[in-house]
Amino acid sequence: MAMLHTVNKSPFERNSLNSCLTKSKEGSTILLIEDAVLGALKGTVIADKLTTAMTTKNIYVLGSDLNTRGFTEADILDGIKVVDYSGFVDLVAEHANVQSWL
Amino acid sequence: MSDDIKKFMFVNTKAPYGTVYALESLEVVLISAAFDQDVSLAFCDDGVFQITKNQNTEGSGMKNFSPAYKALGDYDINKLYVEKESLEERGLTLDNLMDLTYEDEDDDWAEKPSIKLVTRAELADLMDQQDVVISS
Amino acid sequence: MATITVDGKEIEVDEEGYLVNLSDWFPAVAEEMAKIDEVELGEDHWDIINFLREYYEEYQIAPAVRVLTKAVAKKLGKEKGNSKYLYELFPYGPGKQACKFAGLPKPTGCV
Amino acid sequence: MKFTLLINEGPYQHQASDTAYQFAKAAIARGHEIYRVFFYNDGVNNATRLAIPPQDDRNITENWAALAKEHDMDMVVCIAAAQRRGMLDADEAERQGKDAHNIHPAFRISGLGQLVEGGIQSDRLLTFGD
Repeated sequence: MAMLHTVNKSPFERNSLNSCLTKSKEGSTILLIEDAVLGALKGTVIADKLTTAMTTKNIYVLGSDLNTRGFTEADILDGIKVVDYSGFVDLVAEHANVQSWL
Repeated sequence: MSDDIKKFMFVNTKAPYGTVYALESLEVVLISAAFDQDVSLAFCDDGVFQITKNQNTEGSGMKNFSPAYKALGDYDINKLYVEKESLEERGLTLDNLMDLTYEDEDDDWAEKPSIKLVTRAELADLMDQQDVVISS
Repeated sequence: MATITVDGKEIEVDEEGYLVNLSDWFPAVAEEMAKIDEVELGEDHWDIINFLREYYEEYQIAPAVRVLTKAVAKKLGKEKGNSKYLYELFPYGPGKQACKFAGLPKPTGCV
Repeated sequence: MKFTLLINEGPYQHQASDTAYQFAKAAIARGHEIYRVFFYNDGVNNATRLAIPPQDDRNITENWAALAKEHDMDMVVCIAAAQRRGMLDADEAERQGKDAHNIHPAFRISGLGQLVEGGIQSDRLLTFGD
């Protein structure tokens, strides 16, 4: 079982998504929560980086945090999957361990 | 599962003093030593600044907690992984870090370095092998 | 705030008898605290108190009891490096009572 | 599966406590057990019984307390972090000679060892912080 990483910072303000992308292994899963969901939007300066990351890693975003900030599934990059809190719980249960990039 | 020894890794990513995370994380680490688990520490990103030499807090009035890292060896915590790329990005080398050592019980108490320089890829592998990762 | 009187000086202590200001410590403070706790300080007590003060000076933390016993065993001999011996010297525990006499911060009771 | 949750931020200032709360509710609904919720760093402030949030906003402390009561959840506040920040229960207030205490009865004060023990006893330990 691979590892689950969570990130909760906007990548436009803090570096933790970058840290997570460079320090996670291929085949691992990254879940964007809280302000980090803003990094999933289309047309941003980090969109290419995420698209590249998606070729080797699974990227998810917490839907309720996206909605809370005024966005929906239609606004995010293709290939990023949306989960609700139940899906968050399942991701934690399915992966061998979890690391929160704070 | 509860009888097995688990692998705990404390991942330090933040600089000390600006926020309390480094100090309070070290407090957890010292307590974790009492539970006879397989404990290691990682220092990456700004976390490498936690163990720099010559910290002097006289002017800021804060408590200088850097000497406590030198006690980790006494607590049998002697796996301190420092990420090479994080050091380089910040213009640092191992010479900027404190000399952190432990005495090897199985080798006639020889003093050995606790710090191990690892690449980003090696650190990713180490994290992947843990049961519990507590980062701050 | 409670105080104890040592050599004619009033020294502030908290509810449990620990120093409020660690810089107030001098050897007679330990003697007075021990008198209050009905412990008579001998050379063996002072070995431990001095060890604790040196440890704190170097590392800025009070050692865990396990670390203390190991270090005492190494420095003062195996017969002294066990918790039974330390509890005989300091009936309320080396972590709490010896640290109090030595003028170290009060343990927060973390484990 | 058993989860231990570590919460490192206070209420309202940061979303961490809200996220952890929603996670805990969803995990329980999914049939998992929350073995322990451990409050550390400024997270200890989630345990205050004296906060008065506006009526049209959520009451984070009461939400946690209600969830804990309903599911018999163990909520632990780190004693060292709590003492630093002026969070005391009645016993601690008496022991320390303070004239007030502020910890909600749904929470208990204990040592950092409870976090490590939570990590040992649970299948997953999850950190919510900044």
